[in-house]
Amino acid sequence: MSFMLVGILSALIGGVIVALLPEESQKLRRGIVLATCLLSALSVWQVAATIFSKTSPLNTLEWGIWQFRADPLALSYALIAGTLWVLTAIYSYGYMPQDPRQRSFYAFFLLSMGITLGIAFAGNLLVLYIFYELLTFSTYPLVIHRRSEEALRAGKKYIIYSLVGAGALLVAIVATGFMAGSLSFGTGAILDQTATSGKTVWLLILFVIGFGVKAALMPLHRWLPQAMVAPTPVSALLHAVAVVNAGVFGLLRVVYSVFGPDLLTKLGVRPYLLVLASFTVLAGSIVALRQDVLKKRLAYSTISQLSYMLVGAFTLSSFGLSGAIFHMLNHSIIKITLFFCAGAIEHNTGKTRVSELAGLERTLPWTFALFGIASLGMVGMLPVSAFWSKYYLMKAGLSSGNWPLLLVFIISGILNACYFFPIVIQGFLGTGPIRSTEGNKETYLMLVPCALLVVFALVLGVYPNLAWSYLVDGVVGSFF
Amino acid sequence: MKDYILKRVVILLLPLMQVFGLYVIFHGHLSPGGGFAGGMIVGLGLVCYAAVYGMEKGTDKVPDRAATLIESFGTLWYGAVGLVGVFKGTLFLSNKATGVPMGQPAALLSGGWILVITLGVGIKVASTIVTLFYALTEEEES
Amino acid sequence: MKVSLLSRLLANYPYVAAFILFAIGIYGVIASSNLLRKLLGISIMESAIFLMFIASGNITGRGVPIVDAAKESVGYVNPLPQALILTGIVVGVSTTAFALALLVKLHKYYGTLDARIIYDKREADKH
Amino acid sequence: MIQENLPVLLVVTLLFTAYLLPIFTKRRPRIIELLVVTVECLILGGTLYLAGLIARQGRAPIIYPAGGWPAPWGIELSVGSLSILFLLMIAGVGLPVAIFATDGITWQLRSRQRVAWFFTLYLLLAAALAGLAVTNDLFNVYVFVEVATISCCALVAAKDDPLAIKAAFRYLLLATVGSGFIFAGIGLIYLVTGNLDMTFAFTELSQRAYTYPHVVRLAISFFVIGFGTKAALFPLHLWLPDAHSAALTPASAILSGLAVKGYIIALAKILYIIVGPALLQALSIDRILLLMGMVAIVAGSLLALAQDELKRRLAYSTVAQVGYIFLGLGLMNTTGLAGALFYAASHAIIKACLFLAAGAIISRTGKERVSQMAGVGREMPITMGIFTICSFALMGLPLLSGFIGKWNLLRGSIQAGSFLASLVIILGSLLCAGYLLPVIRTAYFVPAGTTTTKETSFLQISSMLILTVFVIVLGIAPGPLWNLAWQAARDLLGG
Repeated sequence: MSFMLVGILSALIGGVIVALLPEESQKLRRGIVLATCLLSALSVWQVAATIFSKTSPLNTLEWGIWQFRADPLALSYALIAGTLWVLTAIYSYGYMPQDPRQRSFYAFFLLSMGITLGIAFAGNLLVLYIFYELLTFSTYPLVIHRRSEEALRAGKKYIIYSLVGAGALLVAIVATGFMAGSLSFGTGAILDQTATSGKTVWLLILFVIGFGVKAALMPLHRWLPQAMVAPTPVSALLHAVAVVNAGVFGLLRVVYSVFGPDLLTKLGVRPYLLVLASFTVLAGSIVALRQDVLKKRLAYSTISQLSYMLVGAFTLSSFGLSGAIFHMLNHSIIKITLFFCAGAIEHNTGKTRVSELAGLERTLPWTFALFGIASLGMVGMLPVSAFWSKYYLMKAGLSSGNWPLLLVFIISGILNACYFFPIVIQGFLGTGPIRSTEGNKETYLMLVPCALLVVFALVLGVYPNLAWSYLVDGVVGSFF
Repeated sequence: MKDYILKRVVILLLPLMQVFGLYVIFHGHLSPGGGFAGGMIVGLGLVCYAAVYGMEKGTDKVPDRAATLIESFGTLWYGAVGLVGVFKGTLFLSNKATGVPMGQPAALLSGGWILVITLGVGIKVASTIVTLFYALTEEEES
Repeated sequence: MKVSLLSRLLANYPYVAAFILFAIGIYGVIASSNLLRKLLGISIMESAIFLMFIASGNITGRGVPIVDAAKESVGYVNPLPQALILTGIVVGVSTTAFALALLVKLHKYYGTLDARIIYDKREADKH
Repeated sequence: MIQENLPVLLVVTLLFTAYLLPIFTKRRPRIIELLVVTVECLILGGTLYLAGLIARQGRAPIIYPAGGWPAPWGIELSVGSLSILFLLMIAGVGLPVAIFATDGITWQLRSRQRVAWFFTLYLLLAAALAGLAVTNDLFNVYVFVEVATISCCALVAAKDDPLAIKAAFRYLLLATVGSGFIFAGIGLIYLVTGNLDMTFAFTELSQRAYTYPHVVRLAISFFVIGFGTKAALFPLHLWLPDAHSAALTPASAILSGLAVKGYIIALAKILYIIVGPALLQALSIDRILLLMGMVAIVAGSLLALAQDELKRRLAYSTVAQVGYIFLGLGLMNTTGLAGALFYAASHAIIKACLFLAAGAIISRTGKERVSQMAGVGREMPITMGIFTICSFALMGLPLLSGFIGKWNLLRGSIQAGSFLASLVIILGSLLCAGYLLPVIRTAYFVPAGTTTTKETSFLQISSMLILTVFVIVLGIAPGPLWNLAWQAARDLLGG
């Protein structure tokens, strides 16, 4: 039995067990959740260890149509998701204890984990589609967890966007199967490298719509800011890490495993794809400037940052791909920290708007400190790791002769600073009406995951090779 | 209904209708007609009786439940004759192959199972007509 | 051309009659709001089809399909359509009977057989 | 003895039992119910045995001349993969629905006598559908279609209330017009070919069709109109929503699930066996079927969206799903046709189960409208769970049986080069999500006041569970049934 399956199945089974437990048995549930998360994450690490130790460069599993495949690209997504899920579980123990619907929350939390790993390890387009579609339905109850009017409306929007995307994806997959005769990911691309007809372009458009919805590619992004009504662990995990990265991961698969860089170059679609992604980078940042609700600001920042990765992927160069992969890792770590901090602020003070944050550093010193460091990272400053990924993305822009991309990244970086620093400045220096005298209200359960993540981001910033030499080189090596 | 002429005429015609109906049923394999036509005539005779003499007298002669049971019985009869072929090791609705005496052509007792099956059809049709009539009038009266 | 069309129609008069009957039947179903008349229309339609089917079995100049040595020379008309139409008539009878039973019930519930009035009453019941 | 006669015995057993039941009107309904369930089990067993027999014979159809008279003189039964597929549908859906019906039908019908009649009609319908599956004779098709139609109408009328009677009459009226068209079509085919046996009619027709192209076209359009009326193809669906929503729950399930499919299978037989794929394409009938299917999918789904009554919504959904099957019939390639046949089977199971679940919900909680469903997820967790799984299957979510059908329809439409058809398939799925997800959402996630458990009885739950298990198993391991559908499509297309 492969550890891939252990990772997927243990989370799924754990989810079912949690669903069957009564609402009251909170301690048992917490134990099971943490244990299954850890088991899944460790299995993913185990798979990663065998792959990156070069003992076996590829790990596949096949049972009828059920093909699974652990290549470096799959692992880059699985490692991020698996590890962050454990931390989110710990964080949620601090965030959720008063919630009346924890059974449903944790059941779907675990199911989503298994499904996310399924997306990562999918060995062909059909399996990828199956898990991609399931992810929509397993995360829907998490999005509408509060059951308020607003939440239900957001959930409806989420479902509509996702289903439309999935529909486009299904047509694309069927057409791929018809054109190529196979759906399995291999060392090369699935599609015939000489199929440069109009049909291929339509196919690409369908794929981009299909995965673009989850990757919040503008104009398919509208569900994401609304989905921020979900509890913060959900927003953090699903809407900064798992769901949106599923879209990016899917597009990476499409670009490198289905079409292949050569075919895309021949089709001449690269400029259009780059313009689309660059537009999202800038527009997302600009809209983020105008958001007062902290989580929505983070959501638009996510939309913008996701397209950084897409720009990298669409340059079709090895620098771009390495930048994209590394940015996926860095963005996940940093954005989830930001969300965790925002959640902590909301949980402890009830404040959700940027304009209300003035002076809150006195009540939540550690939270704001961590938020500050993470913001630095998001803007792209040393010594936080995201500097390196942005550096490589720019390098990709230059080396592939698309110098305007450089401009896009620089402008976006400035915009990032414009919407992140005011938050931190407000928190530390603002003299708002509230000067709390209650002292420190932070809880370890929520603080420790953030701290761990920030430390990790800093370590990666100082020694990028830690991830680079294994993960990024592995992925790039498998496609170039 | 107090119409004297109608009652007399029906009582005179009824035996003729029944006998003619039976004749049509029994000569189904020799001449035009057969189970459906003959059964129809027999059934309509009974309907005439019930219509003219009133439902109560009609149901006295042929009770509703009896008509229903006979109706089922007619169909089962047909099915059973068909199944004879199956039990004899040949095909469903087989005639000669089941070993039934075929008789002289153009004689009344000829054609193997055809006569038997026609009888079943006649029974079924006659009783169906009666039940239909009962069903329709019953609904109207209640 | 006109003459030849007419003569063709005359030669195929049973089919023409069948089509006219069919049209009358359809008209009855569509035009009348009385459910009983609709039912009658359907019966007429069925008769049209019976007529067409039976006419298809006819071969001019041939005899009744009863084995008879005297008629061996002229041959017989096709008996199959007649046998089939007999079944068709049976089916028609059962449909009509069932529809009549339903009509009786409908009349019991609504006191009328006019489709429009029934519709109005149903709408009134809903609100 | 039994083995050689199995094709005819399946039909005869059902008919025989149907007429046996009135004898038990005065007895306890339990006897009748037991008899019906036993017979349904026998039919299932017989069909499975027959399927094995055909598989062992290299999938060649079994030809059975009734009364020993070979075609074209006698009536011929022909049991091939298509027949087996449809027989499996009849038995596989008929049995659970019968089990469901045994519970509570006496109470709903308010008299013992009517229970016997209800099951008589139920078995008659099953017998007629089985007859449609196995017959190879055009006139037989007509007779079985009529028996099926009358039993359907009577099943609707069995719930003796004004709405049901009105719906039944409307159904009968339109269905009889449909029968008229079918009969006329058969007459025209007979005029042209002089044969009623499908195989012989095909040989004759392929030679003569080009001499009488208008007559053949007329006959085909009569068939499409006639069977389209009975199968509720979009502009001809007017009777369906009333009839299927007004009927008793088991009747709705069997009508929406099976009866509609029976007519489609019969139409497929006539179009593909008698007319033949080549002629269909030459007369561009396939394009028309494709177009009508697409219109039906979109229009049926939109109409379903507008309904607030749960059973009406499901009924309109049937109109849309029938569109999928017609679309598949018009694709003219093996993948698409097999997809349509598989879709028909899976829709039969899913829609039957949805109607059963909806009926259970309505009878237990009294909530007939989607907007009232709040709290049902807590009141009837198992039933609602089943409803949810079947809804997901109908939407075409992966791992459930609906997906396999849709997937292959999509493959077929892309193979046929019809991008529009593939878009419509996806649009239909999305609209399906649009009209089914709100039910689930309201039932589970809209807060309701205090709720008490009102879960339905064990028998009803187990019957629905059987169907749900079919849905899941067919979704995960479609292998055997898919092979059957593929073989049936190959037979029909003459590959």
